[in-house]
Amino acid sequence: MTVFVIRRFLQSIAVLLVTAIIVFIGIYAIGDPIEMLISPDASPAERAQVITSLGLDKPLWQQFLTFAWNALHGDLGRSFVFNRPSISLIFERLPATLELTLTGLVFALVLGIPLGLLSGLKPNSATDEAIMTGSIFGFSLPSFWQGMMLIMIFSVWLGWLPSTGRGQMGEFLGIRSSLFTLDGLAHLILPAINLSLFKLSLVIRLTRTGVRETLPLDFVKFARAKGLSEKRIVFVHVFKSILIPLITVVGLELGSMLAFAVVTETIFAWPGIGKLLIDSIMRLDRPVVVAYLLVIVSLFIFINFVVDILYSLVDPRVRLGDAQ
Amino acid sequence: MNARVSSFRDDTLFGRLVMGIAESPKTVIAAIVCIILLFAAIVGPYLTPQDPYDLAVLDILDSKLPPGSESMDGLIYWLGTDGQGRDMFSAMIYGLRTSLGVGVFSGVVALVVGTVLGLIAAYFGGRIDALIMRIVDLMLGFPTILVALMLLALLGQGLWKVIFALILVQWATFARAVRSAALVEKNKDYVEAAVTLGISTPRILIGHILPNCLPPLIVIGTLQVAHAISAEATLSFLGIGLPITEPSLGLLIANGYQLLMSGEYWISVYPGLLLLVLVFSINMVGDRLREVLNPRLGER
Amino acid sequence: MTPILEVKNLSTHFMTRRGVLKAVDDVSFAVGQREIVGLVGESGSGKSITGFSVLGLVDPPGRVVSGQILFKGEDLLKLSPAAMRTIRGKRIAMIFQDPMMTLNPVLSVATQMIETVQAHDRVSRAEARARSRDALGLVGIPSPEERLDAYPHQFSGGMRQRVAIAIALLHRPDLIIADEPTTALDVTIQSQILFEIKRLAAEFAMALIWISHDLGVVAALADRVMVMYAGKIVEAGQVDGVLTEPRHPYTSGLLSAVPAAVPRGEPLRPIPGFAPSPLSRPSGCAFRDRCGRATEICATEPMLEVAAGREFRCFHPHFRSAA
Amino acid sequence: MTPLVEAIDVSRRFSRKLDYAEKIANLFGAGLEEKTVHAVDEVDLAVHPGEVVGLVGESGCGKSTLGRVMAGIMPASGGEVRWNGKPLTSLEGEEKRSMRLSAQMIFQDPMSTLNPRKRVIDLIGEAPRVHGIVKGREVRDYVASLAERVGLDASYLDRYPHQFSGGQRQRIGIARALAVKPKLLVCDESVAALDVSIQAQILNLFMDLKREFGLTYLFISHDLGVVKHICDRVVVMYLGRVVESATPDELFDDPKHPYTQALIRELPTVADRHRIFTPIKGEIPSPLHPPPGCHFHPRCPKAFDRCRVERPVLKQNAVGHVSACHLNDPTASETKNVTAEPAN
Amino acid sequence: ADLVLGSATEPSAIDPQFSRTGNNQNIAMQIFDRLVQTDAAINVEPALAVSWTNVDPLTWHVKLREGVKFHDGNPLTAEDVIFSLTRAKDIPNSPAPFSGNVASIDSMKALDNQTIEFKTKKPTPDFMEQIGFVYIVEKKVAEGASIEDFNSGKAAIGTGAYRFKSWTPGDNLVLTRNDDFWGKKQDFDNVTIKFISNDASRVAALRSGAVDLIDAVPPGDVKTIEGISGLKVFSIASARMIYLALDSARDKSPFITDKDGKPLDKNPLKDVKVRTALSELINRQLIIDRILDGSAEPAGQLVPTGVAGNDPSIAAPAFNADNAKKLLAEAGYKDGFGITIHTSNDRFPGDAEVAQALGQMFARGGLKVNGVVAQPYNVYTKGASAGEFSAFIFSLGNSTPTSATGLRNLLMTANKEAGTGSFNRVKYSNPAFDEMMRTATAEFDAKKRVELLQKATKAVFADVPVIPLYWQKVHWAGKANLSYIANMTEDTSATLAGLAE
Ligand SMILES: Nc1ncnc2c1ncn2[C@@H]1O[C@H](COP(=O)(O)OP(=O)(O)OP(=O)(O)O)[C@@H](O)[C@H]1O
Ligand SMILES: Nc1ncnc2c1ncn2[C@@H]1O[C@H](COP(=O)(O)OP(=O)(O)OP(=O)(O)O)[C@@H](O)[C@H]1O
Ligand SMILES: [Mg+2]
Ligand SMILES: [Mg+2]
Repeated sequence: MTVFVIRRFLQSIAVLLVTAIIVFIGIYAIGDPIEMLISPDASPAERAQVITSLGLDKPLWQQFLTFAWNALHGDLGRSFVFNRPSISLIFERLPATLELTLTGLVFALVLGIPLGLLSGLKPNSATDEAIMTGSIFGFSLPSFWQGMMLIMIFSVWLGWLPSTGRGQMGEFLGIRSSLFTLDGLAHLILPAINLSLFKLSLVIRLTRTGVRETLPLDFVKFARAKGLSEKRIVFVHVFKSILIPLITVVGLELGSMLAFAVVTETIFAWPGIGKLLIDSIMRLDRPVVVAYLLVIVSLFIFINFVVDILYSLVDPRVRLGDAQ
Repeated sequence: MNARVSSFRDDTLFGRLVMGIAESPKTVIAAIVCIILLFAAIVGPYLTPQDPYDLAVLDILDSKLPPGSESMDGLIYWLGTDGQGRDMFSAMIYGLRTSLGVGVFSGVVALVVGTVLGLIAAYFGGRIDALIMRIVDLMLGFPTILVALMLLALLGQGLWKVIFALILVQWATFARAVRSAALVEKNKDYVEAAVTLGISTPRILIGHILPNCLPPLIVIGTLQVAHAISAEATLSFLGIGLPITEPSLGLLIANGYQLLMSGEYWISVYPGLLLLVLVFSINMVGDRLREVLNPRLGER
Repeated sequence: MTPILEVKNLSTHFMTRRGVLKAVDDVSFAVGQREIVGLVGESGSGKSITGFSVLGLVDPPGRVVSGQILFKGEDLLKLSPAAMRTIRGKRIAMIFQDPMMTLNPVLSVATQMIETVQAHDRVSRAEARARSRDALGLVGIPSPEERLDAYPHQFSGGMRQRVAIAIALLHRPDLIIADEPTTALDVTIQSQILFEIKRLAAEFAMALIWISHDLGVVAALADRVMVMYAGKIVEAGQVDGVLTEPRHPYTSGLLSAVPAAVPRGEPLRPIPGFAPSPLSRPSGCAFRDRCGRATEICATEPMLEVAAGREFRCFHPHFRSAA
Repeated sequence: MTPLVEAIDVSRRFSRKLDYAEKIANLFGAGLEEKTVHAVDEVDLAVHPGEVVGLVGESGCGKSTLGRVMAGIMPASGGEVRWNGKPLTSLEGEEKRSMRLSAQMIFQDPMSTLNPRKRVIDLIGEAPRVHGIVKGREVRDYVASLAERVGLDASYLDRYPHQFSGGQRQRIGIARALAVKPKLLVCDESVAALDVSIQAQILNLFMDLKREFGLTYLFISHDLGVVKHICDRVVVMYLGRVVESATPDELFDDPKHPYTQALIRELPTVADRHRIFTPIKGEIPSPLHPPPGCHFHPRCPKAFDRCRVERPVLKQNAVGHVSACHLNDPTASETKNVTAEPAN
Repeated sequence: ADLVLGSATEPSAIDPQFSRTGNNQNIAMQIFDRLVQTDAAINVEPALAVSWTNVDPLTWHVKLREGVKFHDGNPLTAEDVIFSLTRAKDIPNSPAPFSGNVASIDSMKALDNQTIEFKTKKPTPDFMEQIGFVYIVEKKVAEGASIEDFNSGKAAIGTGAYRFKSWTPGDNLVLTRNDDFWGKKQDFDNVTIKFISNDASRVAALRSGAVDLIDAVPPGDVKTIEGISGLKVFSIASARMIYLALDSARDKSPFITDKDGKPLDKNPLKDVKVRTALSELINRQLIIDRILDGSAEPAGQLVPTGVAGNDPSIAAPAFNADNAKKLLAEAGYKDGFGITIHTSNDRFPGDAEVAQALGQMFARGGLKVNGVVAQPYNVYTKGASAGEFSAFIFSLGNSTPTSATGLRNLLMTANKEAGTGSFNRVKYSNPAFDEMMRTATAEFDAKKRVELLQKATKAVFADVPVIPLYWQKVHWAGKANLSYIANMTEDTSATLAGLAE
């Protein structure tokens, strides 16, 4: 166990190091942060002052070493734009994104799995056709377009739901979240749908495929021969067998939803990290981009770690250390 | 004996696929649509009344004309024009070409790369697995936008760079998906049997394990093509995609979507519909392929 | 004695792309209460499919196309799915042929056993578990309590088979269809299982259809034996009769193919030729191409002859004199 | 003569390593422990060219595992396997490849060893094609002829495994192994699922191949009748160890080990109808916790104190007949009557 | 009444001196005040300073407004002003500091509570325009306060029309009315500023009633919004000039080719005739009508009418293809040459579209347009500053009362020491113009200064240093019961909004 954790940990450090290096070089290649930060009528003297104060006058490798040294001491640098520790900027906005992402994910799973099962159990029926056709809409149009349509339909024309911002927050068990107020929920619905439409389709399709592939297997037949109810066969025998691809995808998608909530957050003016990220990239606010990536990559590492554990829980054949 | 053998010659994999598609009318339609669209994309330049990429033939005087309008030089814009005075029909055919190219090509390359790496990771395990999977973690963490922007800055603008960026961000998804499926498959006895028969590792990976990992892969793959097309659109929407003078379907949609509300619907809606039809038919065919490829389901 | 299971003119066909495959073709038989019936025959002759047909578990594209399956007088083919479910596992249990594929690899043995108990009886989990453990013990799984929580792939082939048998025994059903249940077991375990099965069958008044290739086991266990060939039952009768004085040439061919029939090391005597492909069976007696006694008349379908507790389909049966 | 394949003191352990989840659980005091199964426990076994060695034994006693190890599919965890006198671990490159092909295994569980997405023609034909045994165009004929030899109709070649009956699948497995022209065949319950006629046909085929090409067999089976018929030597295993080895005549006429005796007693034959089974009593030991001393002692009617503590070693009883039982140990024979438990 | 304002930009900090960029100032101007402020046409108005006198070329006396109170009730004193102006140059890590604004101060002294005496390092005629725009904070509060103290509101104590209530970065900022405000009483009790960066979403938010007023209305939506009853648009042509910069200083230019796309070893853009020709090939009005939906005024110089320095005699160059072709022929490019136009695509509305339209027009004029390359601003500026482009589109927003700053930064010869030409990306150099600018900026007499600036403008634009395209119109839109003062400086602030009569 310890060996394993240490190994993963060292690997992760390497990954994070590489991430930081790529970002440093990448941002350097993209452009000059000064150009983005400075006011349009700044004098050369002001410019020089800013460059020195942000440490951008030093060679890149030196900037990197300074960063790495500070990072080792738990300091991921201060945002050029906000002059605040980039990590606190990220953690300040992470809850909003988590809330959105998790809601979207739950939405995708809670709706996607039953629909997928339904359509997999009754292949080629009208229900199946309807579900499968419907699910295509979920991913055939770019999500910015879908988001705009949601706003147009539900906010502008029907006036049912608010279209921007995060809404009121409530507190429950010490967690502040907009999930706990009606107003907050109302604000959450549209962006969560927007974010989850693609995943929803994916979950539906994966579930359906899994069901279709699993149903003809002998153990399902044996389960029937044991007189199990169809419900148990579907929800235990079939479902557990299709969990592996589902878990993989959910793990992947949870991460990617987090990482790519950018579009949704921009359109719905959701105060999350996606928005912060795109702004930071566009303004070349390197410390924030680096810190963000370190956080997200760590998150991916963690999610994949959990997914690996789940694999071995779900399918006992995986990761069976058989040799001594 | 030989006569009997040859009577089953049509029963090749390809034959199966064709038969399988032919048996489902809606898939036939979808396949035909796919082929038509593919054809249109390939011979596009010969079909369109205008070369929408040639600035010299565009005229802003013709911009934002509604469908059916007549241009200054007598041409009818059946689907209207965009903000630059491009004939929407021509722009869509050209855009289809780009979108299909970007979506399918990046999807396929990412699929191949991801699949190979995922299989290798699952099969060999240990350090190789760790290395590949950590790279996957890293790639998954990198936002498409940042990757695209870096490539744009490093390599400049262009179709191939966008494709490259999309490959870079997509392969990891495939790798992870394949690995998870292959982890289960590699422990199955048929793999052992193949090893016993002295079949080389690449062959086992590709010829034995992979086919059994295909179902989720095809689902993700067909979806990913759609995803790549919209990702390209999103990149273009964010201004880091294709050259603006050579709009893809996604870019057309992105350019037009702000105008939806002001009544100039055609700039966004028609390319949107085309994209929908395209993705729809690709997925129909993909779904059917998956069923046909499964011997237990195909036999019907 | 009223039979507990009566199958009448059962035909199960697979509608494949290359034509109709008649896996079970007009099969009729009856199993009495407490009766142990052995079902032997050519591999691929439709034994397993017959079993699946009884339980209504034929996979598409297969379908029971005609016939009746009367279980205690009730036609199973007419039952609603819900009613059928109360019969499966509870009143009729089946042990599948391929032990690895029948157990769900991702569920522990305990789960798979407990769910079977709870599917039919309202009992607590703990009680279901206790029953499962006892059943495992019954089929000779060592330290059953511990093994209960293992997963199928951690068992050897024979152990998996025993688990499947244990699952079938959980409800003490009226009828067990056992599809080659002891093929993977060594004789000591086999003896133990046969012993238990026989005891349980007597004790709980179970009837048994025992599908097997091992004529020795069938001889030892069964009261009656049925011989299948190419989708049809070609001979049936008391064990003593069929295995000592076979009427049908296929049966006699089988008997002379066992290793014990020739001296050690000598070539064995298989029945010459191949079974016809089930897709293109010739009309008439399917065995005629391989039969030394075949004549012109064998090109027509032989009728079922019933005489002195023996049934067979042959124009040229062996009789004591002829054997 | 050097044996074709030889196991020297071979062991194979399966340790079920704890996975992360369990390890994490352990941090919270779940107390899960690593379990080790000694599937094969210090076995010596030599198979000479052209010989047919039968391997019988209880289910789960490690026959398949030993077969796998000897066929070079599974590495041994202890001891050494020699192929033509050379340790398997020392083989490299071409030598290794040719050894690999020369030792083929017919697996016990036919369905799971057949790739569900491959057709029979590919299942059987792939290996000979990639190894250049036949050329692309001839594959179908080659496969068809193999199929015929194992009694499969050539019209089945384009089907998928799930479309076959159990016995048919087993025959596909046999044809597949034969397709690469091996020298050693490890037949793991290869004929158990076959009806006796096909079984006879396959056994004849095996014997023909032995005669024609000097094929060597390690024949794992529960069916003592078959074993008796075709084997030159029979090895009896119990819980990972070899307990007896002799020629079939010796073994069947004069079994020395109580387990062998039980096996032979329980062998059902067609002649024996409606018999009363008398299973061996006693707890069947678990390979996870093998009993100390002689593994068989908990079920042995003749067990005595020494059996519970001391592992019996293989001793020669007659020429070519060895067994591992304290009863056959002359030094112990005096005490045996004294301490033997009353047979139950 | 309350106001909910949807804003495209958001501040990076509440500290008013942290960054001089517009997004921060928009917020700062509601909470804090400056010594002077500008009206809609960028004319200087007294704010915290009521009067200022130029005692001698190096000495200024500034009189503060009486009775001004900070939000915490303390009165504004000269000390606070001196503190603020000192603080302005050493805000740590400020990305856009005010240090330039206070660079000319040599010393400061409070003559009394309400009067300050400034000494400058050298004669500085526009002294008030420099220091006047620095926000005044309260010494007692701001001394030693960190950026977090401002963000949390602890130090966000100003004299402005609104009090700071809360800020949720990325989401909203809440203000309440300051009833003790020295100026005009505000109409709104509470103001919520929602940050909605996406244009379409912002418009949708207005249309769905989620916000009352929005800024940066996309030109394409103006007509639609005007057509919706209950909504109203407020527009003005801003002082932001959009121009096409030409690589006119170098002998070879990277994206200039011959007709066949092969690099040209001459740079036609060096020739003023060519530059004039290019300018005349552009149909500015057509671009404005078709691409920008009318949201611009054609430009022929840096600042529009109304801003000091504008020379009414310079009209926007008229579209004249024939003359342009003639000029090209005279310059020796009868058959044209190849050119690539670079542009940003996220900097101002329609930037990429305009570039394409320019491409079309050049192509029609006989040039070979090799491409129109649009890049995000961050990538684009780097290339533009590094001289990687030949013809590229940029904008310059003028937020000072005269054109002096703009002219100095954009067109004077680049010189670090002198602080001139900091945005002169094409390294244009015109010594005569430089000299005229130097005289103009040294002139204390305001009227004369403007005249000198006009003269310099006239002289330099005759040389076509850049091709001015248009001044962008900016729009705000709101509910019909609101009023908003559309302003050239593009400020979005609740102080500019009110209830319509
Ligand atoms: N899913 C299927 N599709 C097509 N044919 C099938 C299918 N399942 C079984 N068959 C065919 O049906 C016939 C009867 O099969 P069945 O499994 O009943 O044989 P069996 O008598 O049990 O043989 P064995 O003793 O070898 O198990 C075989 O010819 C087999 O090929
Ligand atoms: N992959 C594995 N992981 C853990 N234990 C295993 C594994 N494979 C086999 N075993 C264990 O090793 C022992 C020997 O198994 P093996 O398959 O060799 O038995 P066998 O003699 O072939 O039995 P059978 O006659 O039932 O096939 C069994 O106890 C089994 O549980
Ligand atoms: Mg069967
Ligand atoms: Mg085995």
